[in-house]
Amino acid sequence: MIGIYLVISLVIASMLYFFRNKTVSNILLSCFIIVQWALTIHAYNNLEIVQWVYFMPDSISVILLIVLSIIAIPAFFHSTIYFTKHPYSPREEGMYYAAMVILLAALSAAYLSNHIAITWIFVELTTLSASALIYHRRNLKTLEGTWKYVFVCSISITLVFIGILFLTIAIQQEGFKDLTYKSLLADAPVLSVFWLKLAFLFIFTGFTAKAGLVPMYTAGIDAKDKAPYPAAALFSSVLMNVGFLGIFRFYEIISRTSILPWANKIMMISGILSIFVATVYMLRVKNIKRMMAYSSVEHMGIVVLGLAAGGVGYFAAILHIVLHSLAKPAMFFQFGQIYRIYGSKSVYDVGNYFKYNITGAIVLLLAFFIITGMPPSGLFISEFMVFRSLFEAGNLWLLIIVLLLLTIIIWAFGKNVFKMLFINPIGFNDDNIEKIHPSESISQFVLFALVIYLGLNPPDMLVNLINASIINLPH
Amino acid sequence: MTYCILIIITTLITVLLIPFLDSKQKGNVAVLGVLINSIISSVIAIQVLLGQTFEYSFYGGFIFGSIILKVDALSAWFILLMNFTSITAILYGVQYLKVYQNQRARLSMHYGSFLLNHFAMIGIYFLHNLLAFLCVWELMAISAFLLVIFEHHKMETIKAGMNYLIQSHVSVVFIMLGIIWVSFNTGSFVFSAISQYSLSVSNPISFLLFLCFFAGFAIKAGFVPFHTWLPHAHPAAPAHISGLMSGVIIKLGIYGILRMLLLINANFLIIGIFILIISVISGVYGVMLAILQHNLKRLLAYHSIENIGIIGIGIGIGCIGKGIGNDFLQFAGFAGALLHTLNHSLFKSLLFYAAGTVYQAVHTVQIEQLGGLIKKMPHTAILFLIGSLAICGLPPFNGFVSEFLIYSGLFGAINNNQLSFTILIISSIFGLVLIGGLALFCFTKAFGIVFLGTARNHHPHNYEEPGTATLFPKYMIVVFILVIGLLPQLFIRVINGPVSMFQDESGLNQSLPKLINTMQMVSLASTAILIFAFGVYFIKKQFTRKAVINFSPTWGCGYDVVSPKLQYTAGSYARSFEKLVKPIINIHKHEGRINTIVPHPVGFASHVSDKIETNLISTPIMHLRGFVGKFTFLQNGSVQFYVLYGVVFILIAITIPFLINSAFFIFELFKQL
Amino acid sequence: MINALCLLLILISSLFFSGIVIRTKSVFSGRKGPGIFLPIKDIWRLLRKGSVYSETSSFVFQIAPSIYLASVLMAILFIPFGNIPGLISFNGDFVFFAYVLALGKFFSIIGALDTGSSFEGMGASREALYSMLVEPAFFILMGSFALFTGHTSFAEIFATLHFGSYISYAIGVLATFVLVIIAMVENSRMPVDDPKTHLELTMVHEVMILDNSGFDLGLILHTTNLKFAMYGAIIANFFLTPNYEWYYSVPIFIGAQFLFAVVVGTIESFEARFRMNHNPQFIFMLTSISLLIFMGVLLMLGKII
Amino acid sequence: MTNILLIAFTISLIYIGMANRLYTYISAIAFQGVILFGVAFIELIEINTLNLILVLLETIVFKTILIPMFLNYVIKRNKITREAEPFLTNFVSVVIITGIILGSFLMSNTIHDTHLRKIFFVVALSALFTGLYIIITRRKIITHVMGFLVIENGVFILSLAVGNEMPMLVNIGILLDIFVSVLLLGIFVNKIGDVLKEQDVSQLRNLKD
Repeated sequence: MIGIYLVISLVIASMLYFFRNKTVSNILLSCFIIVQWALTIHAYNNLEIVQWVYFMPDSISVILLIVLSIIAIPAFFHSTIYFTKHPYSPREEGMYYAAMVILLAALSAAYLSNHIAITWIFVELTTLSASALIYHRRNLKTLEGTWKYVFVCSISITLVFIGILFLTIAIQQEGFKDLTYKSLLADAPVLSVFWLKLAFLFIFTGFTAKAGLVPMYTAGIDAKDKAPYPAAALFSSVLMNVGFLGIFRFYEIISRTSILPWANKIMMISGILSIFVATVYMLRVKNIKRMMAYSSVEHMGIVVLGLAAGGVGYFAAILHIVLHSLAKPAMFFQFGQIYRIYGSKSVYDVGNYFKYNITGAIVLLLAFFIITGMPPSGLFISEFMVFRSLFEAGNLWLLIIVLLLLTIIIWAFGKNVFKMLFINPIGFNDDNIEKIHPSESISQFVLFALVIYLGLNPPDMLVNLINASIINLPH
Repeated sequence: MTYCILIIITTLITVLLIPFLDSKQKGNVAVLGVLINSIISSVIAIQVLLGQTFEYSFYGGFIFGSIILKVDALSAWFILLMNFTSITAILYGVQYLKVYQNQRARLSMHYGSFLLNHFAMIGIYFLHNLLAFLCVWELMAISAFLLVIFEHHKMETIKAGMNYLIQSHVSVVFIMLGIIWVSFNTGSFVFSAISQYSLSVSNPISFLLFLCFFAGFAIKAGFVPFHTWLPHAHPAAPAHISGLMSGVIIKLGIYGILRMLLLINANFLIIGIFILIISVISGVYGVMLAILQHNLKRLLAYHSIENIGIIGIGIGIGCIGKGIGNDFLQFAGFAGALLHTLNHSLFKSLLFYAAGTVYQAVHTVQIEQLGGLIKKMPHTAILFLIGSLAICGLPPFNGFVSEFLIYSGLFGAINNNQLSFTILIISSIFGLVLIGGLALFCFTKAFGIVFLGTARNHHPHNYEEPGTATLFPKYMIVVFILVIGLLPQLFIRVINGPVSMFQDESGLNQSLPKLINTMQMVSLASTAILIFAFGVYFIKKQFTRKAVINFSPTWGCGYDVVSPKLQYTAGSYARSFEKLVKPIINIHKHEGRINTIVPHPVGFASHVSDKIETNLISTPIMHLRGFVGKFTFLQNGSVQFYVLYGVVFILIAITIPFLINSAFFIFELFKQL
Repeated sequence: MINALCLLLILISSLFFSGIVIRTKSVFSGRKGPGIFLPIKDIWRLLRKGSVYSETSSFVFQIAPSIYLASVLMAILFIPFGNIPGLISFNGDFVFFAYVLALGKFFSIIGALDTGSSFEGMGASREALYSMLVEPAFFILMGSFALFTGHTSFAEIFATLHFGSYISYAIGVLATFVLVIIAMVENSRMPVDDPKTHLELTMVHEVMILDNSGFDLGLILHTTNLKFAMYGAIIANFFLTPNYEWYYSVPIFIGAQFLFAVVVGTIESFEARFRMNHNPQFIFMLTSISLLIFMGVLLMLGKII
Repeated sequence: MTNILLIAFTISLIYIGMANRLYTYISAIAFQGVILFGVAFIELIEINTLNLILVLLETIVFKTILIPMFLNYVIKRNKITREAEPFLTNFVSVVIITGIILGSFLMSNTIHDTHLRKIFFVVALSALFTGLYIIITRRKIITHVMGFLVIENGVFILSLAVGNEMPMLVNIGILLDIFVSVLLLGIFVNKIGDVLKEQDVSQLRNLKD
């Protein structure tokens, strides 16, 4: 199935690039959605069955795949809106769609692959397609963003490769050859600690670029800022998830070995630093998109903390990833409407949104409460579990620091959001602003409803999947 | 159970319905929704107070575990007073918001969040599952925030709202810590888990746990030093919301504290002393600052802090009574606290509504600019007067009853065999008296300057008394105020239910009949006052029927050019007090001096700033921001640095262990030497 | 019905009180002085006069004096007579006593503010401040009696109050002193306020009633007398110990009242009025003294050795 | 033999460190390509021919000929000044690079591993960090690319170290190498060259907070 999927999506992508016609492209996109869902369902039904040697859907990948398939729909929907509102040459449009399809396909493949090297290849592929998306608006700024993204990602992907080499060295000592996660998990306990440490260090650092964590989070911010907002929505959700997945899979391996505490320390440091960086820039930035990007960094920090704290934190981390990658895109989609009204990304130029687009304003309000994790937002539940896991792990001080930083973030975030919502903007003439139809906000409402529902009362299917995906971690 | 579903359905329908109606209907629907929910919940509460039990439990899913819906006497009491104030608030609010007819979106948001708020508060009193409790708690906070920022075109309103939002989030954080603590040790979220846990650990630990929860709830209740959000939020909110917040929402904190007292069994003596001290401080500090405020609503906000202090004193001595096994003290304390909770919600909302009416009439609540309103708005003036008398705790109004309960508790307990408590009690008597005196000072100022004399600056347009619809809810409150003031014995009977929850079976209710007798005497005396007053006035009328009455300007000691400028201002009224308290309170003066031969117009202005806020909130935040600001070089836009971060991260991770090892090695070396 | 006796006596002695005070003062200043009944006659004349109301004032100004009087009358009902309780008596009635006086004060203050005159506002502010400062003294005093006797109502306290040891006498003296001064402050007499001064800026109580005239003024003046008599009664109660029959105690009561009046007169003739800004600390001094009393009680009960 | 080659490679790193002109960098990179060819030839002699050919193509054709030419072309086309313009003086660079080599050598000594030939590890690591160092300290974008190429060479050596059992990894390494180089240089030549005349990173510093 995965093979067919990859082929079809490749075909679709190329067709999207060559047939530059609205209806055709819409049909193609819907086809792709169908294929995507077909893949997802197929994967869900054939858990733990190796296909095509290098691919094997397991619980975590299925979870992320489902999230991706959910997000893909509104992403395409809003992309079409984007192209109706901002005219671009058909070539650019085709390029955009093709790149997006490739990105999604590469992500799905990266999720599903059961071989560390294959994962690596597809992650590399995501860099390529993502860079195409970032460079969609062809100007100096986007060029810079693209350049930085590509460069930093290449470095980090190289680091990952080096890490894999170290891992290989480690397993060669024991005379193994197989690099699939299954066998790695099996071999892990006997591997040489030294090489594993190096491997973990390099792989973790490498994947932080995708996952948006300290130290390599930097280029991701520019990417999310410069890409068109539907693409940015994907970047801040499913693309980050692939980084997380890379870390998670290797963490599973590490968790079988004696260096688990060390790895936990590394991850905790990275997590707390990410939250701190997010705080620093939440207080500073006035560019709405960048603000959202930094908030993603904060959430990934929370996730990693949960993972490092262990216990209930494992469950919380996965849940948080899921909820965050449902909630954040909604906010990005909302941003699209804001941009259409005010034609600016700066908080200074945006204001009294409540007056100009009431539905959107409600979405923004909800988005604020949900993304900052205030009850009854689902993110609150996962954060609560993360905090609890920190408490259980005995890192009370860390917990207190995190809570403090999160409070500051809420304050900074709120200040800007409410300014946008209620305070009149300076020098903004509100004649001939475009009326935005409420129907464009439906997808956001749906996503938020999903976040709340999944958080407060996760269905058994989700719970089982999550439990299954953390089965390899120590309990 | 069906009740709860009904409540949920009503809330959903109304909230979803409101945006699609026109402005008038919005209000009516909101009133309807609040009424329905209040009636349903009140029915439950009354049944419970009459001795039935209300407890349901259902499975709340993977996260929450079993959720218990339970109403006991305590929550029943709070539900009742909450419902009453909510009803008056919405009734008055609908009138208050008539001015904003044309802003439909605003109104929808406002009414919607009002209903949500009411719903959340009901939930808070119903739920006995910690996590669910936390959720509705935050829901309440958020909706209250949306209510506060009704006039959201003003920057300071948003600022005040944010301040409130953040502080209530901090309170959530504290409560959450407590919940994590408990659930980590017991693995369950039901309330009873707390008592299990606190039974299983030593006293100091459970005292710490209590402190954790107390901090959370104290922020909501506004105990000093957690009070700083009140003076900002109350003036910013529309009047009926200020009334609601000060009448009901801060009482949620009191409810939480009482609930924790029921659940946690630590050393009640320590807890009592702790609460007593903090409450006396809150009371005195609150009223001291209140006197120096020149903004009527801010003044009232500080008075809320003071009254929370009084309630706290009640709780404190109640706990002490529990601690030293003094039944009367315990009963009087808790009864006083609970009754004062009700009383405060009554007269404070009344005062805020009156202030709101003033605001809508003359578009300012700056005391220094007001005056002589009694001429054109006699009803409002009388209402405010009654509120002031009640809040000063003067007979025959309700404020006196609860304070009297607390006093009699204190005096009853003064004769115990531990010296330290005697000292403590006499000092809290001192504090309470001081609070009373200062309140009197403050409200003579507030009422006298705002409503009496003549206008201190020319009120632009001719305002007038609002219509019956606006006055009706206030008179509703007045009726209650008088009933409690004149017939306290009834309420003592009612309050026996919740209070007896705090008592252990042993010393149950010998003190009740005693107090009821006293209360009968009190009600007698209170009635007597009224009779005397009317009697004397009647005699006067009879006596001076034939006497000649004529009117002339106020006696100006020979200076007969009457001008409003000659009147005593609020500032000068408070001056004598201000001089006394200057050492403890920041008073900023801006004084213009005449330094030329031809004097130019000069002005004088003084305002008081909250010392605790400056030292506890503003300064630390400033430093924190300064510190955080030092790190803004990270995203400096140059790729080299971005790569560098990765390199540094790896290198540090590699080298640190080496360094540590070598350090250990050297350490060992020294050891061997 | 015997409970009404005290009320009756207070009412009677209130008629003479200020007369005696004035007479004492005139004697000390070597004048013959007016008759005892002069003040009462003045009040009676005032009661029958018409009155002039300020145009700025409202109904508050007209009802205030009545409520002021009513509050004092109400307070008097609580005063016991030796072992005979007052008309109304319950646990903690002195709290009610204090608060009902406060009610009267509240109205007199807002009555003053109602005229919108700067002088009366000034007086009101001072009055409010002083009564705020004086209340703690009274409460702590009663608190220490409650501690001493173990009862919390006027009647029971005075019924069981008996002096034994030396400390107790000291306490009694101190308590009397405190009560006397409280009475002076409450009625704004020397040394806190000088009713005979002619400069509005230095008045406290008189300046508040500048605009009252006719019946109201009469009420206010007589209320003052009543207050004096009331405090006199409280002081007298120190000396009415239960074991006397009423025909002994009535003369003692009268004597005490008389003595009190004379003392007031004496103080007023030999004491000069304080500067306004000295008043607060002077009044607060009462609180400290009553704290001393409290300590003394603790000593007597052997709680501090 | 391998060892000599690898030592030569290390020397080339130091040479880059002290180099001034961009052409020197390019020649050094080409030289490294040649060395890699040698090493690969010796190491991978026993693996199947297809892989071998691929590897040799990669080293000789791509690393040694194409990329240097490409770089030359870019420099000429965009009229980039010939100076490398480091932030730090060459002396410091040399010292630091030596330090890097020393450090990785010391680190390799802590490994108690009979299986791995440490020399590979040392050279690879030092190449990696030298490359990173060059990226960090040089001002021009093209020098970033060069630094990246040096890193790639290091990775290639490392993959050789493990490669003789696992040719797949080597191939992937090569894949990465070609792929990224093409991507970077592609962007470079097509776009940045058009938009920016002078390849100064400071002109690509608009995106910041």
